[in-house]
Amino acid sequence: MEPAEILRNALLSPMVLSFALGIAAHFARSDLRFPDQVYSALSIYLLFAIGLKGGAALASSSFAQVAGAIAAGVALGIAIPVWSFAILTRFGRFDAANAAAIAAHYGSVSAVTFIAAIAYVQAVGHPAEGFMPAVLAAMEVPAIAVALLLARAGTGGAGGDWRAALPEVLAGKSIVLLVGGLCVGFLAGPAGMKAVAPFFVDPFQGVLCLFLLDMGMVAARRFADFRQVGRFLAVFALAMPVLHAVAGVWLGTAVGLGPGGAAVLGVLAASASYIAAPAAVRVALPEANPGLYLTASLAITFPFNLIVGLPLCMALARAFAGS
Amino acid sequence: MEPAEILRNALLSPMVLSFALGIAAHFARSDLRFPDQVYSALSIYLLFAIGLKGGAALASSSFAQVAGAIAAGVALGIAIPVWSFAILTRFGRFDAANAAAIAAHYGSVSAVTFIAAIAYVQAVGHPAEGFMPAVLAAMEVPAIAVALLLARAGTGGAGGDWRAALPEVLAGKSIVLLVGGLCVGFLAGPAGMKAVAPFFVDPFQGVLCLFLLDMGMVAARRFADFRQVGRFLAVFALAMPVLHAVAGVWLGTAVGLGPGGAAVLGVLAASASYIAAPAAVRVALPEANPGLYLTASLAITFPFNLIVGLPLCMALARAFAGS
Amino acid sequence: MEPAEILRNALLSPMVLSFALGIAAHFARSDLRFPDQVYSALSIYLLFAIGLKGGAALASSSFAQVAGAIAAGVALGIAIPVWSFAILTRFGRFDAANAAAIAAHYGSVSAVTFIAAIAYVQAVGHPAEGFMPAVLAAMEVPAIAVALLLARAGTGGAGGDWRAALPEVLAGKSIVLLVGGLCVGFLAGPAGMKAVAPFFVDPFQGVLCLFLLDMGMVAARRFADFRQVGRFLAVFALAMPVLHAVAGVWLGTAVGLGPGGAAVLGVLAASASYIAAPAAVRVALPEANPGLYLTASLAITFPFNLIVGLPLCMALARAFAGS
Amino acid sequence: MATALKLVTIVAEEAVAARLIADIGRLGATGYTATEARGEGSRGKRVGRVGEVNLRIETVVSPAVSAAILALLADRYFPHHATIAWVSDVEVVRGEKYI
Amino acid sequence: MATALKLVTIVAEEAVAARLIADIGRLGATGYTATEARGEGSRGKRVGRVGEVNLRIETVVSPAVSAAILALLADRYFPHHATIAWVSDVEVVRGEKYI
Amino acid sequence: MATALKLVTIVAEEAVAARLIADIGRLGATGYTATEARGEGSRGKRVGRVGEVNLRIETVVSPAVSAAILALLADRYFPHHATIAWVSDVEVVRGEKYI
Ligand SMILES: Nc1ncnc2c1ncn2[C@@H]1O[C@H](COP(=O)(O)O)[C@@H](O)[C@H]1O
Ligand SMILES: Nc1ncnc2c1ncn2[C@@H]1O[C@H](COP(=O)(O)O)[C@@H](O)[C@H]1O
Ligand SMILES: Nc1ncnc2c1ncn2[C@@H]1O[C@H](COP(=O)(O)O)[C@@H](O)[C@H]1O
Ligand code: NA
Ligand code: NA
Ligand code: NA
Repeated sequence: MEPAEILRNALLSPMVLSFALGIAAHFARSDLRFPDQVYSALSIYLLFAIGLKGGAALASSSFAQVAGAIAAGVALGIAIPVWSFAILTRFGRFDAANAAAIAAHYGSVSAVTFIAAIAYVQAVGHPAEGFMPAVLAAMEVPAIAVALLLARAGTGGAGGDWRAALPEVLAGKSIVLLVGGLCVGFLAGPAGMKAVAPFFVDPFQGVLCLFLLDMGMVAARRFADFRQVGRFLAVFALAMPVLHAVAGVWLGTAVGLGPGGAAVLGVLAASASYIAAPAAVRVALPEANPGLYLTASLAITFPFNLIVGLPLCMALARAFAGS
Repeated sequence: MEPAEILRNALLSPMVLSFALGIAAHFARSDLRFPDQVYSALSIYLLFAIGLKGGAALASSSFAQVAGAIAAGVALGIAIPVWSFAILTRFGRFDAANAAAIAAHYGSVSAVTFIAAIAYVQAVGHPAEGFMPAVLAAMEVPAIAVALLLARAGTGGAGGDWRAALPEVLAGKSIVLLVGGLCVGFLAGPAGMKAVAPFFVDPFQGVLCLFLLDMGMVAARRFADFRQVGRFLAVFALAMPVLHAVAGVWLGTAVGLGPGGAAVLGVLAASASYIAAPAAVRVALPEANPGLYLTASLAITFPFNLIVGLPLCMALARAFAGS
Repeated sequence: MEPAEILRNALLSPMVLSFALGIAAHFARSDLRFPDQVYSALSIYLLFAIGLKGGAALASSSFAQVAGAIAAGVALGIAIPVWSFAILTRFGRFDAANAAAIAAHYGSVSAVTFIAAIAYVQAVGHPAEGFMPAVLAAMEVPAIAVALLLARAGTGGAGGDWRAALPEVLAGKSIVLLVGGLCVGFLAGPAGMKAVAPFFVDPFQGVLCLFLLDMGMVAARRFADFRQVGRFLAVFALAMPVLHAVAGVWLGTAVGLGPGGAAVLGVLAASASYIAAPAAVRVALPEANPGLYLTASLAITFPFNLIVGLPLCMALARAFAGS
Repeated sequence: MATALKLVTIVAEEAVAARLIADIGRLGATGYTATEARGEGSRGKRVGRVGEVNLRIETVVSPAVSAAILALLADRYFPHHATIAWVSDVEVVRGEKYI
Repeated sequence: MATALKLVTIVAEEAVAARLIADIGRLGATGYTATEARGEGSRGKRVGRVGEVNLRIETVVSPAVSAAILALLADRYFPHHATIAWVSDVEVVRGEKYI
Repeated sequence: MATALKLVTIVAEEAVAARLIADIGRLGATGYTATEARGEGSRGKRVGRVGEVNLRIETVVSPAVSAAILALLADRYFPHHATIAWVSDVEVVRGEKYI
């Protein structure tokens, strides 16, 4: 597939277009409002469905390959918050709480970006390994734990009530649905999955469009906070994903993932959490400012990854794979 | 297909039966209650899905054909409120505000009736042109604008605060979802649509049944307001749709639509809005009585079209087409 | 199919696993919360969908066979509350109100258990007769009426305001959706059903999984009330389903149902209501304690049937059928 | 312009809500506003599932009607149903409409 | 520590809610809290469907702002819209924030 | 028959709601009622999305418990969390249950 076509695929997919429509609806001051409970039902569906599919795929994967990919993911989840925290405190002059909060977000991962990546690499002819949802699940928590420990050190033990926050993250709904879905899919196996595929597999991308339509409106609402973000953080929110994408794709290729899987690992590294991390940070680091970490991850990094990150990681993966 | 079978198809479709079940549930004083947020999620789904399908079809339609159909629709949307307003003020002795409110409803269109029509003409073997959703979108607003201008003239400039109301209608959720869906479907094209068809295309008619089950309960609730409506408006709500159906089917045939498309244009003309128009009228003509315009359009014209209007328009279209 | 495999099918189906995940999520103190309105939308979908499928199947069933199965179901619905009430008052020393409330629950049926049974017998190669949903609908009300009459007799006419409660049960949402769905499905016929199958048939089992995930959390919450239940009722909640299963499967075989249908009738007899019965009992017997009847039916009998009842009934049906 | 009336707020399990609304209408309330609610009290958590749905009903009424509603609640609802009610003083524009 | 302020609660049809919220903001309210509601009053049942959605809006304000809101409601909303409003006295911690 | 108590209403971001409910229980509240809400205040609009969900909690308590809850809110929640609270006087039937 030609680069031009890859880009076209990225920009004119129903998913990206729905996201753009959401942004447009916000600026047209539309009264379109996605009901709150439906929004959370859609997110339950999406998380559980990727868990299920990943679990069924795990059953037929070699242990070595899965272990390698998970190890790569966890390594990124530990390293990213460390260097992000250092950059933010040293060069950005953020205090420990805000730096740790942002570091937690960029170290952790975004499930929606992941889902878009899976659909994208498949559309351009490089489907990712089926067990990648297990990597997604493994990457969600470590970064948050590391960042809260850094905050604790940085504030002399005052901030970062991580002992209270970690159980909450681990029992948070995204982990329960992802890991729970993995277990259910693994135990039920491909035969069990066949019975539920017409609900959890076939309509998946359509549901994602509806979800992204709403995400577009959410992200657009955050655009109003751009001034708060400041120039340093804005550059951070665009540059770090590129750096993390390179690291992720390279590591993915190194542990033996195919081009599709390596690209998805790159996207995971590049993505910033906006479900698990904000929940943990609100509780453990209440003094950190959501106008900073949420706006950066939701209104800058998320659309950037959706539009630029996906084709970039795919191109990197094909380059590294020498194909 | 025989007329008897056409009628059977109209009366015993799961859609009409679900609507009837909703009415029955209301009169059985059932505690069946469709959750509010689910209701609005279903309407988001239905509107966005017809937009998407229409958009994908637009991509492969000739410009001339689409333009002709849209021009016919807009012409109807301008003419219908003018003569409705005249009839209502002159013969019905309604004041300007109420006459304009009712005229806005009958000039604008009902998306749910449209969807039922699309499914119906397909079931009886005369599928409509794929771009018809674009005609639906084009017919929603003009009638409302015309009616508000008439109200303004009729009340000596006092009523009909249309400058405030129009932006609200244009950014109203039904327009945003329809027009937005058209754009997304057009840009994503048939390839993009294939990925989301298992969600937006295949389950569509089933979702519509659930929606109509609820609509039956809503319409039945309005039956209590029949006394308010009065004999004149009741006759209006049954006779005008027939008139508009004839006009719509004839115009549709004239601009070159096939029998299915012409029948659908007839149904659009005959249908009365109950989403976009009420919202605009509540804001711009608050002194108009919803017991009149909502009851007429929702409890009389909507079921009439569902049961009589659909087969009538199909029969007219086949007669005009000389088939 | 081997017994071992039958059991594996029962225990490792996505449905049972989702239910177990719900229980686990509760005990992990997860913040996973299924939105209320989505929960009730899912139950509307499930009830209406089984009604529809049953109605379409009714159209092509012999009257004699259907009548026999319904008669068997109604007989069970009358007998079960009588002997349950006797056992509970005589040996369990429950007062009339509580005994009648529990008897109403065990005489009536659980739609969710029924759905799981239909899916299960199909998975193990013995699909049930398509008209079984009609039997389900017929079994819902009689037991509640009988139990309320028993309460009235038992309390000397004071308790059991059944004249107020029965219309409410009959117009209750589960009856309206089931019976209404049966009518719609019957009148629309297989042709009409084809149009809505991608929504009401194909995704059905997947939706059920999501619903059971939530049911797991609901049941787990009730575990806290175990102490209230007491030893006698706990034994009752495990032993009676076995008794009723035997009676149901035997009667089903006697009236000519195949092994799948007989097994499902056994499951219906064994199941305890937790939608229609609680609603009726709250109104007609407010002095009865929900900590008893709801906990027994929801936290003991429901999971017992899901895990033990299904394979048990199937094994019984195969034994009775001599296959 | 403003009239002193009572605002009665009742949180009740949904199973009895329809009956309760009919009852307060009979006692003289001219209207009510209701929202779905979760809650916790002496009978445990109520989170919107089988047998656990709460409705929060509020009605603006005259002091006399308020007293009648409370008496009815104490008599018929509190003994067996998960219910709580409280009353506060409110001012209403064009209060005659609600008496 | 606590300041005496007014809590104004307005139940209005959703069609006018956006406009109403903008209006009360202009009159000096520093914030509001809104929930979806069903209800029944002189204009019949409102159960959350086409033309029947209610929003329950509450705002903590100073007595002066409260009076201004009520005057606006009586003037512009009550005549044509399904709306009710009531006011009660509340105490708020750090009330200066809401004046 | 009726007892004078306090109704404390708290609107808080959902992220802290579970903790807040536990806290008010520890301070002596015997129950609470909660509804989901949207809102707007000094920290911008909160419309029920990522990081923007509000819960509206109300609890009927004795004056002493009310004071304790307000003190806790001022101390631990107001500084960093999108939260508002107000207190009003209410009468409750069989109020002993809530003290
Ligand atoms: N002290 C309280 N303050 C506010 N709401 C309460 C209180 N106690 C109980 N409730 C509400 O009333 C319902 C029934 O209470 P109970 O009958 O005590 O379980 C609960 O689910 C709560 O929604
Ligand atoms: N007496 C009342 N107490 C509480 N809410 C009311 C009352 N009357 C009306 N309402 C609410 O206000 C809305 C409009 O009332 P109305 O204009 O009288 O139909 C209703 O749908 C109710 O939600
Ligand atoms: N004056 C007010 N009246 C009622 N609710 C308010 C008010 N100010 C704030 N709120 C609510 O409290 C939440 C947090 O407020 P804030 O921290 O000021 O942004 C808002 O989202 C509103 O739901
Ligand atoms: Na990341
Ligand atoms: Na029309
Ligand atoms: Na039973």
